Amino acid sequence: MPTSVGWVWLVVVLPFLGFLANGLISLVKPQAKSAVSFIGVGVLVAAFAVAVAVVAGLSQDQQGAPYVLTYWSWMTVGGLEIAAALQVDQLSAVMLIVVTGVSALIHVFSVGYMRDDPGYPRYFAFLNLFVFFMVLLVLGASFPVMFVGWEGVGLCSYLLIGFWYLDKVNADAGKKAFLMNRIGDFGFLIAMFLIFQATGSLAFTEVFEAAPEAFTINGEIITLITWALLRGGAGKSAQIPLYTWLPDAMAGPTPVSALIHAATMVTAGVYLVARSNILFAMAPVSSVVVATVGAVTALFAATIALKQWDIKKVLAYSTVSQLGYMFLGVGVGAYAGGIFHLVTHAFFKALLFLGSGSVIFALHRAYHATHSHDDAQDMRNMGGMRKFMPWTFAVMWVATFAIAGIPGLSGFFSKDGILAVAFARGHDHPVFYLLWLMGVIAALLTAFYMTRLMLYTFHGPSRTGEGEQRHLAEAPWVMTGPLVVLALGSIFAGVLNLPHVLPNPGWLEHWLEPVTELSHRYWNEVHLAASTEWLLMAVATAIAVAGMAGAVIMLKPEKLKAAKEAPAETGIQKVLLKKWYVDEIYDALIVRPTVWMSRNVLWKFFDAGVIDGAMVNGSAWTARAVGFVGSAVQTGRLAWYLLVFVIGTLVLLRAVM
Amino acid sequence: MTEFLGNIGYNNWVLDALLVIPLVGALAVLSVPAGEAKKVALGVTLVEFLVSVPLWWTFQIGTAAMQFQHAYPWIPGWGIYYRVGIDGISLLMVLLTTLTMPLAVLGSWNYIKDKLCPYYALLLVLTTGMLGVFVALDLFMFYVLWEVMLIPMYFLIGVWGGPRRLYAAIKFFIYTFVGSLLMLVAILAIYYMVGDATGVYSFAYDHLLENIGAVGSWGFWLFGAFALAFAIKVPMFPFHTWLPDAHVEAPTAASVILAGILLKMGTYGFLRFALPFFPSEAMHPTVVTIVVGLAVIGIVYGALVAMVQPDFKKLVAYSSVSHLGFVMLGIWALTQASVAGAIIIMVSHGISTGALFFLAGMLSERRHTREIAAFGGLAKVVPGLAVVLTVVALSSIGLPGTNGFVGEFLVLIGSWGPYPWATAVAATGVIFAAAYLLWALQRIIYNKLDKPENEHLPDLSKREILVLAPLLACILWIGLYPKPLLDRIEASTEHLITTVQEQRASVAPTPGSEEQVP
Amino acid sequence: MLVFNFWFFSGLAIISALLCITRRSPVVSAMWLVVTMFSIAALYIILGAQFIGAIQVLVYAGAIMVLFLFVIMLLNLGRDEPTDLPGWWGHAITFGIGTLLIVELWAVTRIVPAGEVRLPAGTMDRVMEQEGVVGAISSTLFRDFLVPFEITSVLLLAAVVGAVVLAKRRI
Amino acid sequence: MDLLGSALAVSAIIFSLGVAGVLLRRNAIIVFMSIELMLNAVNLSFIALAQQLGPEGQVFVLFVMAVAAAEAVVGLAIIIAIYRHKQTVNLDKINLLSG
Repeated sequence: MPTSVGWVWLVVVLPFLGFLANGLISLVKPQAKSAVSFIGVGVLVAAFAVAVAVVAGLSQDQQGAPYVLTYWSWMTVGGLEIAAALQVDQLSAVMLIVVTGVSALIHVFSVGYMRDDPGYPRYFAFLNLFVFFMVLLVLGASFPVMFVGWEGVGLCSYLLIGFWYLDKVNADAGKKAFLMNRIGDFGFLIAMFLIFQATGSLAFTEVFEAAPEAFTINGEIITLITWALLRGGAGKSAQIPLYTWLPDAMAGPTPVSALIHAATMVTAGVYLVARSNILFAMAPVSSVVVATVGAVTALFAATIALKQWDIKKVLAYSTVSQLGYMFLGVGVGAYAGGIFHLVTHAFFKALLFLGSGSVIFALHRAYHATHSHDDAQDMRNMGGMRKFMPWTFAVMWVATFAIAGIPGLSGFFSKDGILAVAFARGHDHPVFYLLWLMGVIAALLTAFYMTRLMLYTFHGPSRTGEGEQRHLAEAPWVMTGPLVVLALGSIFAGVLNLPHVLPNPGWLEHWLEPVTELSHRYWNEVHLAASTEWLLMAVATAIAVAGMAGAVIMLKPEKLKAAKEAPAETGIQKVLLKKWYVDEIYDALIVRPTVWMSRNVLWKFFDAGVIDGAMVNGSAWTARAVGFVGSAVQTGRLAWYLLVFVIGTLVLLRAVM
Repeated sequence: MTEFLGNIGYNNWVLDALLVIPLVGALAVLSVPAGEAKKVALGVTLVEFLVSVPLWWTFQIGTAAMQFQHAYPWIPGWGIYYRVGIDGISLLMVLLTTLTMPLAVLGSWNYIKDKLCPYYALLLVLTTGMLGVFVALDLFMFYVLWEVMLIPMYFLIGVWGGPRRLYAAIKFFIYTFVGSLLMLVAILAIYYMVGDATGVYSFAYDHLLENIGAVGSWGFWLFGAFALAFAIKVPMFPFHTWLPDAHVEAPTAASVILAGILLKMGTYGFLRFALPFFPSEAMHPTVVTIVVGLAVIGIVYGALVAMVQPDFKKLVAYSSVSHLGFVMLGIWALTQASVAGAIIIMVSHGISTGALFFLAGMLSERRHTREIAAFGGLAKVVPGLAVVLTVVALSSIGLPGTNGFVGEFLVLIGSWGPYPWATAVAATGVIFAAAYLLWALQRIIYNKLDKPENEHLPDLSKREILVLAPLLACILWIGLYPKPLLDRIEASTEHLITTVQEQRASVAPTPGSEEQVP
Repeated sequence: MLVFNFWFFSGLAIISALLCITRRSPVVSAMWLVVTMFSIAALYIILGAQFIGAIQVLVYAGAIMVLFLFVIMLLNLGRDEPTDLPGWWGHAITFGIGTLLIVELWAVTRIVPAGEVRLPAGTMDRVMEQEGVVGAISSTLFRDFLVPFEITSVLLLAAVVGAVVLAKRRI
Repeated sequence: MDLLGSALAVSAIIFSLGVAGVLLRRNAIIVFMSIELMLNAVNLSFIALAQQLGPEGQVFVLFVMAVAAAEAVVGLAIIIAIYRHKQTVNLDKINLLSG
């Protein structure tokens, strides 16, 4: 084993130490902001450096077998053996770099974004804790260890969404996120139980090795397992039907949305499917379900994104939609493709979120200076921001081109890779053509709503108030710096995995080979003629351009009114704005009935009424009633007592004789 | 260290000392002025704890035999002996008890303001009772101590409790008493039946266990009596209504002890007596259906009802119903993992729920109410308390890395084999647990700080930190490295499972005949 | 002669007991009770328990009855009061129960002690000849029943204290 | 000459008279006297049986007398105490026991 791989525990421990230190500071001496920045960012940079070293060590190694580093025995009972162990292999390496890298950049950005917040140390403590759990998630060598990270990131997401906890909406959003995740985690748990029962182990290496013998292809068990895993993944990665928490999660600070709800945590579901690729490959039905869920989510979320006014909500639905692409990718067997889109998405979506954060930051500062209470996130209050924020404006356009799929940028290659495989699978079963079509339509919508976002925010006349405009300014360098780095990533990350028709194709695919090859024999090889591939790329380009052009032609930022004066929406626009009323439907069908039933039926009627009232206190009342009747005999007259006593004695005498 | 312990004959007197020290302490507490009572009580419980700690190391891992065992005649004419000994399961329960007691004393420090001497004396008597239940190896002694522990608890609730304390105390007492009287009848029945069959009339655990075959067809009734007594104590689903009342009215320390230790006696009783004595009855398909069904109903039902409680203590009380459902499921699944998990939950529920009750007590000390709606936004005012409350709540939710997860995970993964459907339903408990605790958490420490009374509450005092710190340490320790605990109970659980399986095979009628019964 | 005496005193005891419970005035009742006590003492002597007979006279006829009379006088109950006797139905019930009781008790006396626990005839007379009337009792009392005897003394002490506490106006 | 059976019969009759007295009378003092009658009746049977069963019977009579004395003392004291409160010794008027 290369020495540097042995250092991997440092990547886990460093953020945790940061959490401890910052947590302590937040309780003891919350005003020590410089120390917090130093520790918070420092541990992340160090962790990133170690991660790079670890991956470098791994890349020199030609074996391809994963390294499992066991530290201690966690749960060992009977046949169950779960070790606290980390696993370093090609897949976790990619994730490790993305997680620590993007995290480090976002930590730097946060130093500027959060500098005036009274909860500064608490913020960095939570952020460090999040990185700790995220790293644990990607490095865990078994399902339970991964689950630790899995739940842990959910916890941090909960804490950070509700960061400004004094507002009930934020606290609600945090709770909603945690609960939705828990619903998914239920599936994860069930999957673990099934896997353990079938293979007798929960460690990745052992499970995947045993899988071909333990399961029959398309068998009942494997299908159940993969459905349960999908449920877990859908919860974490905000797929239908568990996606509604993610847009609400935008209640947290914007860098948090960038880090947790765009770049890293929400991709855990994709990672889970990619990690368990052999299981999904052995259950083709489940794979189709994964792909369908992904495609439907991609399309559905994109429609909602069309009509949102909150800049972060647009990005949130865009994230849901892009995650749908990743699910589509891993669902059609393009595991490397899914991971590739995960990587590029981490760059351009983090960039979009941070850029929007930068805009919000500027607007918020302006409103703060004039004591206005307007919504700093509503695009109707923006417009013309390019004048004030040239850097942000530039990098945001880069990211928009990337996500829309303009050729040459990273998003084009990753999205095209997924769609190409989906199209090629159509050869096996026509349903994949449908999925492909949905992906293409979603791509069209993506290009449209992203251009809409850019137009409304940066172009046209400024709809910010006169007084505020004087206070609008570009963000400080700690914030723009990370933006530029991410922009470079958004542009060039595409070279990681170029299409087969270009030179040096499929580097990432090749790198991930040791992990994905387990499932190769269960999938038909993807055959796509070069001409078809070119054609698909041309279609994708046309779609992207059409979407963007459509937006430019159809939307008139000049006619938009500020949020206060805007007319109410009607018809389909309102339905879209209200997100197809899914939240309301869930509330009416699930949340309210459950609470109502718990309160009125289970508690007040059944618990207090039937069990406690009728049965417990009922028996007590019966005893009292008997006593009451019996006490009539107790007249208090001695003569009566004596008479009864004597008669009793007579009867006893009779009895003994 | 071991040498020193050997020189002073630690293993020979430790259990006796654990039972005697609190009693002596109780007398001492009664004889000092009221102002000194808590200090003396704290000293006694600390000594008790320190005496018990070396058990952890002198306990021999890897054997299921009862250790530190010895007996003195009590009423030898009737075969009644003072007979004590512990195995891995008792060991954890004993240590949990001795750890909880000093904290309970510290937690009552300012909360109890009148009749101090009797209060602390009762706490100490309670300690002896509880430890006695866990170490007794004589069924008569077990029964006596089981009742002994009831009396101090009755007074603790009835004298120092809340407004409805008498109702709660009497309900608690009578409810528990009904069950334990049935158990007494069952114990006597076993005593006579085994005595008649073997000619040796003795209440000794081993003797009765070896010859339990003598009860023949009475097994079902006797098992039923034991099971009812323990099920009430646990409490299992339909027998749980004494618990919320008792918890709500009891003073903080009593709530902690009630949740932390007393409830465990029910499950301990199942592990120690009901299952090994009556394996074929306990594992009869009908019984299994009932017990597992009730356990699962308890999990979901407890969680749903907890969700809508306006009173924080009541919420925690119902959450206990839910958690103890996991324990019952684990015990009945009878696999290594599930039984070990059940025991871990017993310990970790004691720690987490104990801490939750401490926190509830601290909140109500500050605000003189337990209504969740009376709080809000406390994280801003009392950040330390908020952090601790969050961590403890998360451990109760079963977040991986905390003690709650280890137990629940082991129970669920162990129970999946025998009862997949029940386990699947039980696993939904993790969702509901998150729902009720997070909702409560939000309404207490998050949301708007809109009540002026809440704006100037003091944060945790040093004493309160001292109470909570050991519990937090245990939460993380058991969550991250439960191996030492698992090691100590492994042999015992394995022994239990094999005993039950073997007995079941030997006692049960010839295979096949059971299936013929419609 | 002995038999005659026995029946004479038995009759006297029964008749005086009957009068004791039927006289209206407590003083008269007490007087008849004294007669009963004396008759029973005589029966004791006839039955060969001379010592107990003497004690009966001393303790009952002497001490206890004096106490009764003393209390009656203290409470001034000697004067005529409306009768406390119930009507005819009360008499009827009492008569019925009393008769039933006599019948049942008589039936009980039919259960004679088993032969093996009985002493040979005349044993008691022989013992009394050898040890004297008191000696026969004392050897049993102070050897076999020493502890109960001592406890009785404590009981009496407790009774004295109790009586003082109860009867005093204020302590 | 065996007077045992006759003595027991007499004892039974006196005992029954005692019981009848207790039932018949409301005057506490007379009820008390009736109780003394019953005790004496029992003593008589003890003495009668002592002839055949040994001197323990006589010893028991001594104990009964001691207890009777104690009982009389305490009982009469109670009557005095009650009289002081209620100005009566009629049991029907003393109904502290009624719930």
